[in-house]
Amino acid sequence: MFTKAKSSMAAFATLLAVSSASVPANAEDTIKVGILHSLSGTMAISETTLKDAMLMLIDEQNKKGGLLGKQLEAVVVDPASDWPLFAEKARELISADQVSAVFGCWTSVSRKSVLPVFKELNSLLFYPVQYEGEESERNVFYTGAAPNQQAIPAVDYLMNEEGVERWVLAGTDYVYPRTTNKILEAYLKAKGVAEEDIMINYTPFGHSDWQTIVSDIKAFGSAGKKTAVVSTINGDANVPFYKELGNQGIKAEDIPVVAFSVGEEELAGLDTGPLVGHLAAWNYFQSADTEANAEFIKTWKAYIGDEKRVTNDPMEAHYIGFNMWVKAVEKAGTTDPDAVIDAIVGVSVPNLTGGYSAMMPNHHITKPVLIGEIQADGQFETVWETSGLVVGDAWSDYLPDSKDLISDWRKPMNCGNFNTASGKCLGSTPAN
Amino acid sequence: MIFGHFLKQGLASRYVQVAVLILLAVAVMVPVLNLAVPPGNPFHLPDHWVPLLGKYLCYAMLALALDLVWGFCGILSLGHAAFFALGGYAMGMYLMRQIGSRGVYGNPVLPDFMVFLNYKELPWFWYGFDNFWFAALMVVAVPSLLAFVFGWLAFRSRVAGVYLSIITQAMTYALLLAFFRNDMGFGGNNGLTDFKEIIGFDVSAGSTRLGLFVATALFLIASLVIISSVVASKYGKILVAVRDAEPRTRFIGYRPENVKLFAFVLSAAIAGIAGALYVPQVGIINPGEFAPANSIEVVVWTAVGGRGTLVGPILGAILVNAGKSWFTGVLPEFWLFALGGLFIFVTLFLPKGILGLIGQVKASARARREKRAAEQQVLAE
Amino acid sequence: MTHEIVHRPYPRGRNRNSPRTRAVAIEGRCGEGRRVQALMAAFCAFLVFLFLMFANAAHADEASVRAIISKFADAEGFSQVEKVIDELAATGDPLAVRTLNALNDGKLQVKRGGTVYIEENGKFLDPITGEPVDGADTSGLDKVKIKNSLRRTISAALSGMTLMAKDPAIRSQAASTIFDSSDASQLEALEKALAAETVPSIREQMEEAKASIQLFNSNDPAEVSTALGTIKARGNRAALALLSKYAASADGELKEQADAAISSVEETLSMWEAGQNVWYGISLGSVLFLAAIGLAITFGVMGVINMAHGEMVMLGAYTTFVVQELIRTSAPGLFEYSLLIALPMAFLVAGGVGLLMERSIIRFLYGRPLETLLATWGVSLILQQAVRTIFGPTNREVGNPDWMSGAFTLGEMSLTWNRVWIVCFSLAMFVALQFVLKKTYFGLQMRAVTQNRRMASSMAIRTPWVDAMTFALGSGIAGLAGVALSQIDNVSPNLGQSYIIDSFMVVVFGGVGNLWGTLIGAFTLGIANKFLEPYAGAVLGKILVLVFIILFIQRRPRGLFAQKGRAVEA
Amino acid sequence: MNDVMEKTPATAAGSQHPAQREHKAKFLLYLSGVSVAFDGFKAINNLSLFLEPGEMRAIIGPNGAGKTTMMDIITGKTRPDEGEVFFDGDIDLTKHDEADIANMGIGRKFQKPTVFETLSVEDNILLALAGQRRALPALFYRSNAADMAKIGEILDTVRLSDRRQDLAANLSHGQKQWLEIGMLLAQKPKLLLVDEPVAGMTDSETEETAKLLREIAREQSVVVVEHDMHFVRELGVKVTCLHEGSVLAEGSLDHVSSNQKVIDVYLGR
Repeated sequence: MFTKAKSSMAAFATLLAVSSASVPANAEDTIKVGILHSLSGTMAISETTLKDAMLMLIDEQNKKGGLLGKQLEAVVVDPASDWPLFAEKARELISADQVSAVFGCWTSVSRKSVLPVFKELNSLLFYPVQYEGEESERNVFYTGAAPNQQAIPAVDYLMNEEGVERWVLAGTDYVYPRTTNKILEAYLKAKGVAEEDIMINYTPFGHSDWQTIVSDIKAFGSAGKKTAVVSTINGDANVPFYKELGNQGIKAEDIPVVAFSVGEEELAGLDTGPLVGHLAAWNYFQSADTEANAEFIKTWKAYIGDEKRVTNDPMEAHYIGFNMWVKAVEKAGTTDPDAVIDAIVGVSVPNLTGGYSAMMPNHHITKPVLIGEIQADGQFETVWETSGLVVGDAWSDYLPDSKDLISDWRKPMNCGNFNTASGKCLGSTPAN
Repeated sequence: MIFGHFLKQGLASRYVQVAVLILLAVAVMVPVLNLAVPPGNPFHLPDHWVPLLGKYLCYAMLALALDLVWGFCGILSLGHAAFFALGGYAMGMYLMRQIGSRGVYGNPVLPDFMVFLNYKELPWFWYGFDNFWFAALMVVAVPSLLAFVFGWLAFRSRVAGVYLSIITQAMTYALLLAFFRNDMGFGGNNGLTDFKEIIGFDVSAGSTRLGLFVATALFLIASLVIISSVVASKYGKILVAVRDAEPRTRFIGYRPENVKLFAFVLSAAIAGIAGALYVPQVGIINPGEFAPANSIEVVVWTAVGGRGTLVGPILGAILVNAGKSWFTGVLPEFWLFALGGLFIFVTLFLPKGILGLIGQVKASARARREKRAAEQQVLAE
Repeated sequence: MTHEIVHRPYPRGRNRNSPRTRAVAIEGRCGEGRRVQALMAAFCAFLVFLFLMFANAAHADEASVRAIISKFADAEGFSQVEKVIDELAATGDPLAVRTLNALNDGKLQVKRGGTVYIEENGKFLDPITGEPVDGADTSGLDKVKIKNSLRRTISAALSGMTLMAKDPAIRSQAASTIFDSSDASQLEALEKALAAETVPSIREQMEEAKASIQLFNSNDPAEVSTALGTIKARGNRAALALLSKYAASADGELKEQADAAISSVEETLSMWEAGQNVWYGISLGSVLFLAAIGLAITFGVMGVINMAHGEMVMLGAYTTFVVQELIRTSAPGLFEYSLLIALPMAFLVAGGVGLLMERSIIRFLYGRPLETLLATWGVSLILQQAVRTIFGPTNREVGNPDWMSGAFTLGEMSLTWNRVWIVCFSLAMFVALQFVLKKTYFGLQMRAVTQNRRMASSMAIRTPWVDAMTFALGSGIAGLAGVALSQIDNVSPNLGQSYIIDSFMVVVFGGVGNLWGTLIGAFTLGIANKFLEPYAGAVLGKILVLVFIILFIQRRPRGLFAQKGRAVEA
Repeated sequence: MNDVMEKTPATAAGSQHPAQREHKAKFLLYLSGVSVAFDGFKAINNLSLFLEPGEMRAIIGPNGAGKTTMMDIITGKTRPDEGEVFFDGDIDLTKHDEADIANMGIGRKFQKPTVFETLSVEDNILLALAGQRRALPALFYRSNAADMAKIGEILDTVRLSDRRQDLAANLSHGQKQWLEIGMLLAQKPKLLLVDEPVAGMTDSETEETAKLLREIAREQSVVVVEHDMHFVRELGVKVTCLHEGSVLAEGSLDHVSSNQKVIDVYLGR
């Protein structure tokens, strides 16, 4: 019995030895960048593209001579759309692979899952997707849109340009739509929209039978007031939703739908003919007419080897985030997370829509907001944009519990949720 | 005395003895290799391995629990991850309450997600979860209760075989949908996360991790011994009897529904404990744990290791998950091919799993030995 | 008269100093004449009619329309484009129709300095005649951008111009646009068209459109009251919208009348709504049935728990995608038939994969149903990942042919064509399958094998062959379902996963081994789901249905259509 | 008041009638006017059967005569649509389920031998031994000499002593039949229902089995369903012939086999 136990222990030890030996000996020669996007499971549909975009950006940077005189090395892992696995893989990237920064996550839950890991191991996460806000962490940089960089301008546009008076807030039942709709509801009411002129509807993930809801929307829209749908419907559910809209003959002229989660990538699975004129609010469209964008699209198509592949907003967010990180590392002269966190605030890099985006002290960035209409070719045409850049707001001004909160990760405040009313930094004590 | 005999039965099996010894050794060696061996030494166990190994052991416990009902009672539950997740949620709720005013909104009572979803007060079902022992009770009670109600209904109406499998799947699917709803008050899709401390210890501290790991190993050992004892007792024989010929047991006067129900509830309770140990180690519990695919994966671990062998499922769970960790890091695109291939391979070529294979090899060796001995005897005569 | 127009409750955000105001004023005068004296109206209409005939014949006004159109070339921004549209609308000249349509479709190309072309299939056409322009200067052309509010302006402008179009469908469309918009500026054109209209149904529509304009622009209570009556008689959603809009700003007796009209229309609509719900339920049921029917064969008849069933559906959908891609690249003319071509292909592909599965895996596992569950789950993972590797993880576009697009109305119910066809398709499949099982030799063999394998094989039926073919049939049918589902859902590697649980629920609920059970089960669940949805919401509705199935199985462990007796208990 | 008095004897199944109750008490098993239908097919049609304590009865009849269904009714597996089923005088079997009925002392052997294949012969008998039937106490059961001795006795009776530690799956077909009978004996039933005990047995096994059943019948009542007329003759007991769910003839084997109707529907073919 004892010999058996001993031999298995030896086997275990060998296993450990093998695993630790697999860390390459030349680890010092490259700077490692972690890519944490699902390549399988339900989210692969959106995230695989971002993995490819990151590989392209790293490739391009290496062609330009790398960073701090070293080559960049991408470490790709697959968290398989499994949220605990996101945390496990993040830990592996930081502890075992010793990456200097991680670019990744799509869903809010994946971000929430890895958050404690980044805090504990003090590393950097660049999160490229529009999200619900209500968060500001020292170790995370939010390069996607906060609600005030997407939802509120879109509603303003509909209200002012289209004269919308009646609102359907339709979303998938998860935290991003819930929070966004709550903010919008508060905002609309502040603008004098009556309770009965707002309809809120939630559907499960991957909802595919939209007949009832679309006809409810139709009925809601026949009250004699101009009606619009604000859609926070997520990923997969959009295709059947839009197909049903098209078939039931809801035209953009009558009841426009403005979506916050539908980009070029999602439209690629759809015949957009019947959808022309429906709207999306983003900070980037592939149709943006700038040199930087043309260059980016060209590089992307060449990299992926497919002329039909499209670009989208989260890709631009990675583009901005990655360049910010590069610039901050150059500024700090090291990849040490603390130094980069100090250096990155205020860093400004060109975005793809012809301006510059800057990292703000609350770890959100400045972005222009564009409203685009769906075209028959699956692209968006910008019909409106903010005159200047909008600063990402971590804590919404329209929610009672967060309107007093601000975030500033510079010294001396160094706090992600500072309550201006009580003058205290709430929650966990800030890291030093 | 009576328990002593009960447990002695369980430890009679050679496999169980070996497994208990190995698990004890692991429970000792992991902290030693992690703390006492300096980093850089090839025998050092890196910090990030500790929660990973802990997770494997939790899965092993879940597979063990499934083996009790599937291996010994023929109930193929495709909803066992539901019990695991419910145990996890009970623990998660305790951990959420422990955050207290350290949440981002600084609300001393309400967890963050409730604050931004406009809850004014704590829902009633969150009461009591600030107390560890209450939560610990719920970890066992909630999955057991669900298993009891579900099993009582299903076994009494003699729903069996494939039908039972499919309605267990419906059960976990319904729970999945229900927990996804934000109106349920369990945090919706985001689930429960950002835990701070457990019974006063910082969850992200290395020592807490080691403590949780050792606790998991000990709970796994305890579950193994208990289940092994249950299976070796006369009750275990009735269980097998029900599996082999349910009408026969009924006509000699047993009530198969009660026999099954006890095993099902015990199994659910162990699954719940496994879930509760899992949550502080991985740092999140969300409705994804209820996904029917998760439950099916548990079945695969059990099948790979060897159904009805108790030790096999533990081995299977650890091997498959270690494989998953390795594949998703090294060859991410091929993970599903490998997993799918494994399913097919095991069902076609290893119907009794790895442990069954070992058993077969041994049996044939013994047969050969006996044959040779017999021949020699003949010769000697 | 003009006074009223300024006080329209909803000026629709248009600049009142725009040329539109002038047009409105002119119409107003004409309208006033109509009310003062009916004869005058006829005369007025007649005059304009003559004028238009003349204009059409002689192209006398072409130059002025062309001059306005050329202004598009230098219009900066949406507001200036809108002004040009308004100017065109003011002419009321049908010559502008082609240009406005092109503008609406994003086909109007311009260059600074007054160059305007319509671009169609790479050719550049004259904006008025539609003749190709020889030697068109195509360098530096820009598309005229439009947006939703402009599209509305365009359709309003077009409605006035097309009220007298040759095609009755276009006239009807124009009338209903005016009905929805209550655009007073169209009154004059409407009156003229009304006088000339010969088709009774369109006449009626035009009367309703006129009522809609009167409702918001008339000062005469009697006229408004008549208008209310006309609109109430129309009784649909659009009418309800007008009535609610009117009621919101009305008072006194007219408001009462409007409110009464609203509740009467609502009552009618709510009756239709119940019918609509049944239809939604039937259509959801047909989707469930399609997803489940293949499983009813592989699981229900053969007892194989085929977890890869969903992937067979997915393969069918991807086959449709491939067929459409081939058609797009090599024979675009066949697109309308793409689904018909895809059907046999999908059957063969999914059936082939099913055959392969049966021969290589499942045949070794007969009698071990729970093991087949594991092995087929493995197959499903491999197929999913294979599709992801080959076609990429993103959604693929499967287009709807024209006959699968749009909707028609039945009373106040709106039935979308794709759903109608899917319901028909699922019923046809049921009938065909019943025929195969009950009336063909293969079906006889199949039933013989499933009922008594030993007996069947001793009667010289090649049972392995029958097994393989039955499984292939079930898989092939799943593939057919994939073709249909590609029309309403995502075509992605996850497609199959989203249907597998529902399929099992349907088969188990309906009763294993019984196609009728599957049919009734699917439609029952579909309708139950749709009736629960408005009250409980989509999520809770689905949960309730699942709980119902779990409890139902307790009551009837063998489903809705269980065979009774001792044979099944053995 | 009057009403009730008048109606009672007519409607209620005679349990109130003192004479009938006494009549019932005489029998160990009392089936009267029993009918059951599956999907409209009458499997049992107005069947009456009375079995005295200590009696052994053979039931014969063609396929589909309702033999197995009758056993299902007695053991609580199938509920009759109408009729009375009483055991031991006053126990209404239609109100109890299989486990209850088994514990009252009715044992049943299936047509196809059903034993617990993956348990040893000894464990098979152990589980059947009369006594505690609840699940939880079984967790803490300890094997004891008394039980072991009983098992030994029974295994001797069914001639399986030398296979005591073998898995039941490894027994021959005939041995499985015997093991199943052994399990019935271990239950100590008052009544044994035995369905085709010699199907598929060799001649010598058949003879042994007949001997075994006769031994058993000394202490217990037995109902044997069998096709093998040779075997029935060997048993030498009262015979009931069923046809289409009701009793066609009853009496000694010679009496029954000379009945013209029996010859027509059963023996003649």
